[in-house]
Amino acid sequence: MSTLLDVQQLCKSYRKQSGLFRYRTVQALDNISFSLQQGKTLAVVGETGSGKSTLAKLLVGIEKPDQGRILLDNTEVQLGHYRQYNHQVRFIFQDAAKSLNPQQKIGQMLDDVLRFSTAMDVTARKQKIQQTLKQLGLLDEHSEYYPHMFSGGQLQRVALARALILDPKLLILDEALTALDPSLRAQIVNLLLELQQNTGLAYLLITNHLRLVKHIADDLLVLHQGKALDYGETAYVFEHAEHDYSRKLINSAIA
Amino acid sequence: MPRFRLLPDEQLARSPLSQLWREFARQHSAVAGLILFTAFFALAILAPLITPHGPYWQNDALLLLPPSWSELGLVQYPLGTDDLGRDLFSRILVGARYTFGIAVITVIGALLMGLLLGTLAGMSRGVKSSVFNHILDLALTIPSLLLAIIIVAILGPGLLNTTWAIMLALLPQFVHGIRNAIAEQLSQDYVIAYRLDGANNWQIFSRIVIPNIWEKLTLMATMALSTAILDIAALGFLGLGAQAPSAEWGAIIADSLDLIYIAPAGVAIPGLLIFLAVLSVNLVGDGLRTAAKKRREN
Amino acid sequence: MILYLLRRLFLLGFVFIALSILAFSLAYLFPGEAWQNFSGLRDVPAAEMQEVIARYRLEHGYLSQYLAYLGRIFSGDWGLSFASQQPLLKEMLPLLPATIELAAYALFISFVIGIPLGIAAAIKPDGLLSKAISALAVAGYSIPVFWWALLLIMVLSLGLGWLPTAGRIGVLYEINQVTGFMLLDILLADSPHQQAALYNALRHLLLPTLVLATFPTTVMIRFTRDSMLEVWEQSYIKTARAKGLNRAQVLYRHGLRNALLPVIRQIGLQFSTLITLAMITEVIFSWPGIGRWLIDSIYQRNYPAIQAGLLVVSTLVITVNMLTEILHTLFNPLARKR
Amino acid sequence: MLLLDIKNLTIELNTADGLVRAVDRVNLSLREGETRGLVGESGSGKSLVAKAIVGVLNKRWQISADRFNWRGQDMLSLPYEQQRKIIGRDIAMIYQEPSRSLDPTAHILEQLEEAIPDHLLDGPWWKRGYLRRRKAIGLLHKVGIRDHQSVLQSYPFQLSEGVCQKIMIAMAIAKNPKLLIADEPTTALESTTQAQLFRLLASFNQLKGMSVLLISHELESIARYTQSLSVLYCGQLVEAGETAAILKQPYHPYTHALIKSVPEFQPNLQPKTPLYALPGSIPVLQHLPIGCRLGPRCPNARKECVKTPTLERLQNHFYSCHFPLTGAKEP
Amino acid sequence: MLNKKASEGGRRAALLAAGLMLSACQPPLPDTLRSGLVYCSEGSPESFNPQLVTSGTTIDAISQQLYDRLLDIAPGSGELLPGLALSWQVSSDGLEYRFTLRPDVQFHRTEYFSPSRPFNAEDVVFTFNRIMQDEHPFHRQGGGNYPFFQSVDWAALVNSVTALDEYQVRFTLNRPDSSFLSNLATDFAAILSAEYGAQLLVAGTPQLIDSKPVGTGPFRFKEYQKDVLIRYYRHRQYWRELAKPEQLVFDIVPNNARRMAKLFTHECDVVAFPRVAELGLISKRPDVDVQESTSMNVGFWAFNTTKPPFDNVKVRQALALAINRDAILQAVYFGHATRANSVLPPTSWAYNDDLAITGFDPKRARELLKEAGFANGFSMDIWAMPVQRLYNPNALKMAELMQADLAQIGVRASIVSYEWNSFRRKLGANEHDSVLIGWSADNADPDNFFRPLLSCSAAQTGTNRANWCDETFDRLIGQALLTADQKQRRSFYMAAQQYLSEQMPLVPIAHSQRFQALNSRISGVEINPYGGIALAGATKEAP
Repeated sequence: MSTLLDVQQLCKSYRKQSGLFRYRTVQALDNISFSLQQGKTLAVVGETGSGKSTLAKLLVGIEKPDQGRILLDNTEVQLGHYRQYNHQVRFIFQDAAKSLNPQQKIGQMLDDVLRFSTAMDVTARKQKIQQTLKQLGLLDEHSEYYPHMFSGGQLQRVALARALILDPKLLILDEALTALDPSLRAQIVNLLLELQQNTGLAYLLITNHLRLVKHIADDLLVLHQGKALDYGETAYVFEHAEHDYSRKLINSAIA
Repeated sequence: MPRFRLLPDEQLARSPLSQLWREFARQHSAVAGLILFTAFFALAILAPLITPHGPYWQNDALLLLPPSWSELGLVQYPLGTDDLGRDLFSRILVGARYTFGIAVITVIGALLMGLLLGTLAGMSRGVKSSVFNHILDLALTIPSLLLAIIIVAILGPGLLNTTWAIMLALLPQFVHGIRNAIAEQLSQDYVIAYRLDGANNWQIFSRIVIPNIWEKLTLMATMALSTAILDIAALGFLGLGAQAPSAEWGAIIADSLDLIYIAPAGVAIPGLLIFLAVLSVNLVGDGLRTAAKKRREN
Repeated sequence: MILYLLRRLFLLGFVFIALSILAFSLAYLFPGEAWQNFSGLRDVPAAEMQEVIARYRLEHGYLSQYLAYLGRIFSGDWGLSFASQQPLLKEMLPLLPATIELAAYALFISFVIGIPLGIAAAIKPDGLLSKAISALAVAGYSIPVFWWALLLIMVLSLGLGWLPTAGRIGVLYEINQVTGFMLLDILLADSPHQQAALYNALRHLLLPTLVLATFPTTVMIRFTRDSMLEVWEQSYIKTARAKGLNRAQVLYRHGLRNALLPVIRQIGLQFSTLITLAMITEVIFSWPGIGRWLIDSIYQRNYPAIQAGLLVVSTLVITVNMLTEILHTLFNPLARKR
Repeated sequence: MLLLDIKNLTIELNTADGLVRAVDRVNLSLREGETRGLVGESGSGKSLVAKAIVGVLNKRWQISADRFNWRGQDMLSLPYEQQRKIIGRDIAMIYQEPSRSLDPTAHILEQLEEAIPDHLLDGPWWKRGYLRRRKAIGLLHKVGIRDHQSVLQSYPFQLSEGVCQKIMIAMAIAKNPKLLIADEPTTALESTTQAQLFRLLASFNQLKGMSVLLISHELESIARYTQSLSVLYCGQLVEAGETAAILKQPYHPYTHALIKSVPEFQPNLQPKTPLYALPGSIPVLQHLPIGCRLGPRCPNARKECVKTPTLERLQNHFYSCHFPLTGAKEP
Repeated sequence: MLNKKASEGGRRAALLAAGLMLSACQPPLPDTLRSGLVYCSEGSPESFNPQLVTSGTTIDAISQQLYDRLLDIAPGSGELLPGLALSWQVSSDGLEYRFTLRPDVQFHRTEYFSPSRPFNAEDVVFTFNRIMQDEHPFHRQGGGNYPFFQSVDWAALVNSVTALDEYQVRFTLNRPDSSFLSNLATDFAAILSAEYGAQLLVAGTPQLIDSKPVGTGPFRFKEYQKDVLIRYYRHRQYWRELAKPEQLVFDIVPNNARRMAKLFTHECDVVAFPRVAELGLISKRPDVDVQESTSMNVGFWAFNTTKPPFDNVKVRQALALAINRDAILQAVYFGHATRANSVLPPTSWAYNDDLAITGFDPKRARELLKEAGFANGFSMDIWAMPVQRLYNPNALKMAELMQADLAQIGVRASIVSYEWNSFRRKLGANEHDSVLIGWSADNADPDNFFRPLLSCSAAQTGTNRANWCDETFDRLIGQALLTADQKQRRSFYMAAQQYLSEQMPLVPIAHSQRFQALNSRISGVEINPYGGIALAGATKEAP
C-alpha cells in the first residue's frame, strides 16, 4: 500500500478584526502532520474550534495553507486546481441537503459533475450515472428527482454518489455521519465499509463521534486548539492517550 | 430535530417552481392580483387596438361630455370627454401603456443593470467592494423619488427622461438586493460543492446562482414595479414626468384637476387605475412572498 | 460600543463626503454655468467676474473647487436662490421645521396605529380581524398618495366641509416664527387668540398628517405583523410559556421587545420614503415645507436651490437613518455582537 | 402513585389533505422520581409526545387520549387555562438548542428571575427583589456555574451552548418541578459537555427526587442515565420497560436493531465489520404502513403484521409485536 | 361630491357625532380676525412698487390696497376723478399740467417707518423723478425698468416735474399727449413717500423701498411670504373712509382648483379668476356669489417677428387662418369671451367695425404657406404661459388645441412652458418663436393697447412680445396722440387696426369677461375694468 495523502507541517492562521484598525491573529492550525495510506481510514477528532474544519478546507483546496505542504500521490496540492485532483479527493458535507442545489435535479447535478471534470460524451455520462446510482442502492428514476424529494438517508447516498462518480481515491467526510439517526448511520457506515473493501477508497473522517471512530477508523488524530495532541492507530490512542484532553474526550464517549 | 413531511408524495414530486405555483394558487388574493396584473399587461400591449377613439383626437363639438351613465352622456364615450373633446376612455386605455407599460420596461431595465452590477459586486471582495458598498448605502438613503426628481432636474422633464431617472433611482436597491442574494448563495455549501466538482465561476453563476435567486429577483421586481408605477404617476402628476398631451395617468389627473368639480371622472378613474395597478402588483408580490415562505417551510 | 459608535461616525463622515461630492458635481451636471449654479447669481458684470472666479476657484482644479465648496457649506454660505435672489440657507431654515413637524406627526401616528394593529393581526393570523387588517394594509400600501390626498380633500373638506384644504394655519392668524414648529410657536406666542389659533392649526394639520401617515402606517402594520409572527415561532417564546408566564406576560416581556427591535430599524429605512411622500403631500396641501420648495425649485429651474435642497433632505434622511440604527443597536444586544 | 399516566395518546395533524396520525395510541407512564428515556428516530413522534405533555402544540394538532392523568388528575377534562396552570407549576422542559430557547435580547438574570415563581420566595415583598436575585445565583451554583456574576450580566449569545443549557436547566428547576422533560438536551453540545450535562440531570433526580423524561434519538447516549425506557417507532410505542432489561433482551425487532446498530453495545464486534441495520428508512407520514408500522422493514414480518399489534406485557416489560424475539407469544 | 344635501347631512351627522368631530366645537373667533378678509390671488407679486411692473396679479395685490394716485378713473364711464390731486389745469398748448394736491393725507405708519409729515408736492416729485431721472438715487433700484412708463415713452414726453409750493405740482411736457392724464390715473402711477426714501438712503438700504412699501392707501403692509401670503392691516389715518377689514390677507394660490376648493371651504372670502367653466356650478351654491364685470383686455398669439420664418407676412397670415378660434373660445373660455378681431375690444370707442374677419380656413392657410415657400410646413414652438390670466385662463390648453390645428397645415408645433419667472425671463430674451399671452388695459385710452403692445419703444422694453417695430404703425399711433380730438384720433386708430390685420404680427384671440367669486357674506368688493381690485370697502356679514 502506498501513501495516498501526506500532510507536512501544516499551519494556518486567520486575521480577525478586534479594534477599529487592529487585527488579532487566530492560529487555526499549528504544525499539523499526518499521512494516510490507500484504503485506510483516518479519523480527526476534536471540539468546535479545534481546527477540524480548517483542515478540511485546506485539504480540498478551498483555502491555502500559510505553511506546510499537502502531498497527494506525491504531488503537491495547489489552490483552485480542483479539476486536477477532484478525481482523487472528494468531500462529503455535514448536511447533505445543504450541499445540493435545490433547483437542480439529481441527474443534472451528476451530469454536471462529469461534464466539468471529464471528457465523457452524453451516453457515457448517462451510463456512468446509472452505474453510480445503482452502486449506492438508488434507482434510475431518482435522477429525475429534486433534492427535496429525498429522505435524509437517501440524500446522504446522493451525496456519496456525487462524490464517487469521479472514482476518487480519498473521501473526506466532514461530520457527515453525526446528525444521522442510528439505523441510517449504520446503513451508511456499512456502505462506506463495503466501498472501502471493494475499491480501496481511503477515508478521512472528521467527526466528534468517538464511538464510531473506534469502529471504523484505522488511525486517529486528536486536534485541540489547532494543535495535534495524539496521533496513532485508533486502538492504541484509545488505550494510551498521552494528553489529558484526549483522555477526557475518549472517556466521555466510552464509559 | 425530527421533521415531518407534510406534503403528499405527488406534491413532493413537483419541481420547486410548480410547488411555488401551487402555494401561490392557493391564495385567492394573489390569484386575483395576478389576473388583474395580466389584464393590465394585456391592456398595455393591446391598448392602441381597442381604443374606440384616438386618444389625442379632439372633438370640438363634444367638450366635457359627462360619462355615459349620466343622462347627458353618450354611449360612444363611456367615460365622457375632457375639456379638449378627447375621449377619456381611450386616453385611459392608452395611459396603461405609459404608466404601467413603461413601469414594466423601467423595472426590466433596472433589473438587468442591477443584475450586472450586483453580480460584479457580489462576486468581488476587498476594498473595492467596500467603497462600492458605501456608495450604495448613500444611494439607498436618498429617496427614490427624490433621486428621480434630481435626475429629471438634470435631464429636463419628459417621459423618456423619467424612464431613465426611475431606472437609475431603482438601481441601487436592485444592486443591493442582488448583491446580497448572490453573496448569500455563494456562502452556501452547495456552491463549495459545485466548485469542488470543478465548476468555474460562470457555471456556478448560471447553474446555481441564477436559478436560486430568481425567486428573490421576482420579488424585488414586483416591489420595484409598484414603486415605479407610483413614481411615474407621481412625476406625471407633478408635471415633471410625462408632459401635457400625453395620456399618462398621473398627467391626466394633473390635467383634470382643474376640472375636478365639473368632471370628477378625470381625476377619479385614472387614480383608481393607478391604485389597482399597484394593488395587483403588490398582491402578486405578497402572494409570491407567502408562497415562497410556505414552500421553504415544507 | 464606543468602537461601534466610532465606526458609525466614520461611516457617517464618509457618506457626507460622498453626498457633498454629489451635490458639488450637480453644479456641473445641471444646465448652465457652474459658477451660476454655485452662486445663484444670474448675471455678473464682466468687471466682477474675476472676483467670482477667484471666489469659486474656477481656475483651479476640481479638487480645489470642491474644497472651497465644502468650506462654503460649513461657513453657511450656500449661495443664492435663482428665483428670489435670497440666501438659500436663510430661505430653507424656516421650511425645514415645517417638514419635520409634518413627518414627525405622521410617523407618530403610524406608530400609534400601525404597531397595535400589527400585533392584533399577528395574534390570530388566520382570523377575520387579521385578514381585514392585512387587506387594509395592502390597500394603503398601494394607494398613490396624491390621489388619496385629493380623495380625502374632496370628501372631508369639500363634501363635508369639516377640514381646511391647505396651509399650516388659517392665514388670518399671525404667528411669529420662533422655532418654526407651528404648534410650539403658537404656544410660545403671546397672543390673545392663542386657543383659537391652536385649534385652527390642529385642524390644518389633521388632513396632511393623515395622508402622509397612510403609507408608513401600512408599512408598520405589515412589518410588525411579520416580525411578531416570526418571533412568536421562536423557541424562547415557547420556553417563556413553559415557565408559566401567561400570554400577555410573554407578549410583553419577550414578544414585543424582540418583534419591535427590527421595527425601530424600519423607521430609519422608511424615513426616506416618508420624506418623498411628504414632498408630494406638501405640494397638494400647500404646506410651506422644504419638499414643496424643492419641487417649486425644479419648476423654476432653480439649480442652486435643488442642490442645496438635496443636501439638506439627504442629510436629514441619513441622520435619522443613523440615529435609528444606533438606537437599534443600543436596544438590541445581538446587533452589538458584530 | 403514578406521576404521569397516559394511555392511548393519539396526536393528529390537520392538513389540507386530511388528518395525519403522527402519534398512534402511545402509552407512557412515569413514577415519581423515575428517570425514563424516550427513544426514537426522527419522525417517531417523540417530541410531539413531549410537547403534548407540556401543552405547547399549536392548534393544527389534535390531541386525544383514553387517559391523561397527572398525579391522578385527568388533564384533558380540565379547561385549558387550568391545564396550563398545573403544567406550568409542575412540569419543566428543556430543549435541543438552548441558545435559541433563551430570549436573545434579555440578560440571563432577567430570564432566570422570571422563572422563579413568587410562592417560592418567603419574605416580605420589599425584599422580593433581593431574594429573587439570591435565588437566581443559588440556581446557577446548583447547575455548576460558579462565575455567576459575569453569567448573570450576559446575553445568551455571549455564552457557550453548554452554559446556555445549564441555564435552561437552572430555569427549569427554579420552580421545583415534579417532572423535567429534556428534549434532546445534548445534541448541540460537545461530547465532553454532554456527559457533564447528563450527570447533572441525574444528580437532580437523585437529590431532589425529580422525575426526568429524557428524549433522544440515540439510545446509547441515554441508556446509562435512565432507569426505564420507552421506544417509539413511527408514532407507535414498540417497547417499554426497565432499561437494563431491554438492553439485555429486547423483544421487539426494532429495539433489537437499534441496540445492535450501535458498536458500543457490541463488545465483541470487530472493527470495520458491517453493523446490523434494518433495510429501508422510516416512512413519511403520508405513507405509513397499516398495522405495525415497522412491517416493511421488519425481518420477521408476516401477514399478521398488517394488524396493529396490541401492547403486551411481560412482567414490567411492555412490547407491541406479533412475533416478539423471545417467542413469548406464539402466533 | 358637491351634492348639497349630502354635505348638509354630513354636517349634521358631524354635529351629532359627539364632541369628537372638530367642526362641532369651534371656539369663538376674536374680533381682530372676524372682520379680516382673505383674498385668494393667483400668484405672487413681483414687487411692491407698481411703477416697476406690468402684471395684473401684482397690480391687483398692491396698487389699490397700498397706494393712491393723483387721479382716479370712474369705473363705469372711464371719466377721470380727483384722487390725491384735488384739481388740475391744462395749459392751452397741452404742454403744462398743474395739479393742486389734497392736504392732510397721511402715509402709513409701520414697524419700519413713522412719517413725520403728511403727503405733499415733494412726494409727487420724488415719485416721478424716480422714473425719469437716471441720476435719481432710486432710479436703478429694482432694475431701473419702468415698463409701463417706458412703453408710453414717458421720458421723452415729460420734461420736468416741479413742486410749485407744498400742494402745487407742475408737469411740463415736450409735446402734447392726449393720453397723459389717463396714464397718471393708471395703477402704475402710485405715489411713493419721499420722506421714506430719504430715511432708507440714510440707513443705506435703498433696496427696501420696493419690498417694504409705504404708501397712502387704505391698507398698510405687514408681511410678505413669497408664494404664501401678503398680510396688510388697516391704515388708521386713511383720508378716505377707513377700510372695512381690519386685516387683509392675500392668500397666494396659483392652482385654480385649489382656489375654488378654498372658496368652498370658506378658507377664502374672495377668489380671483374663478374658472369660467365652473361658473354654473358656483352659482348653484348658496354660500358663494359670482361678480361679473366687463374688462378691457385681449388674449393673443404673438409671433416673434424678428425670427424667420415669422418675419414673413404670409407665414403669419397662414398661421392666423389655421387656428380655429371658435373652438378655442368654447374650450378655453367656455363661451365667456368674445372673439377678438382686433387688439381693441369692441367696447372701445376706437374699435374698427369694418375689419375683414379672419376666419378659420386651413385650405387658404396651406396655400399661403406654399406661396411663402413652406409647402411642407415647418417646426415651431408655441410658448404657453404657465399661469392663468384674465385674458387667457389656460394657455397650455389653448396651445394643445392650436397644436392640433397647426398639424393640419403641416406645421409641427411643440409646446414650451416654464415656471412663470423663468418664462418671463426667457421671453424677455426673445427666445420664443411664438407666445400665447395677452394684455389688460390700464386705462380707457386706446393708446394703452397699441403702444405697449406693438410700438418700437415697447419692443425695446419688452412688452412688445411680437418684437415688432414698424414705422408705418408707429407713425399712425404717434399721430393719434398729438391731437385731443376724438374723431381725428379714431381715424388714426382705425387705420392702425387695418394695418395690423394685414400685417398680423399677432393674432388676437379673445376679449374675456372678468369674474370674481366670493363668499356670499361679503359685499363691497369693487372691480375696476382697467385692472385692479379694491377691497377696502369689503364687509363681512356675521355668519
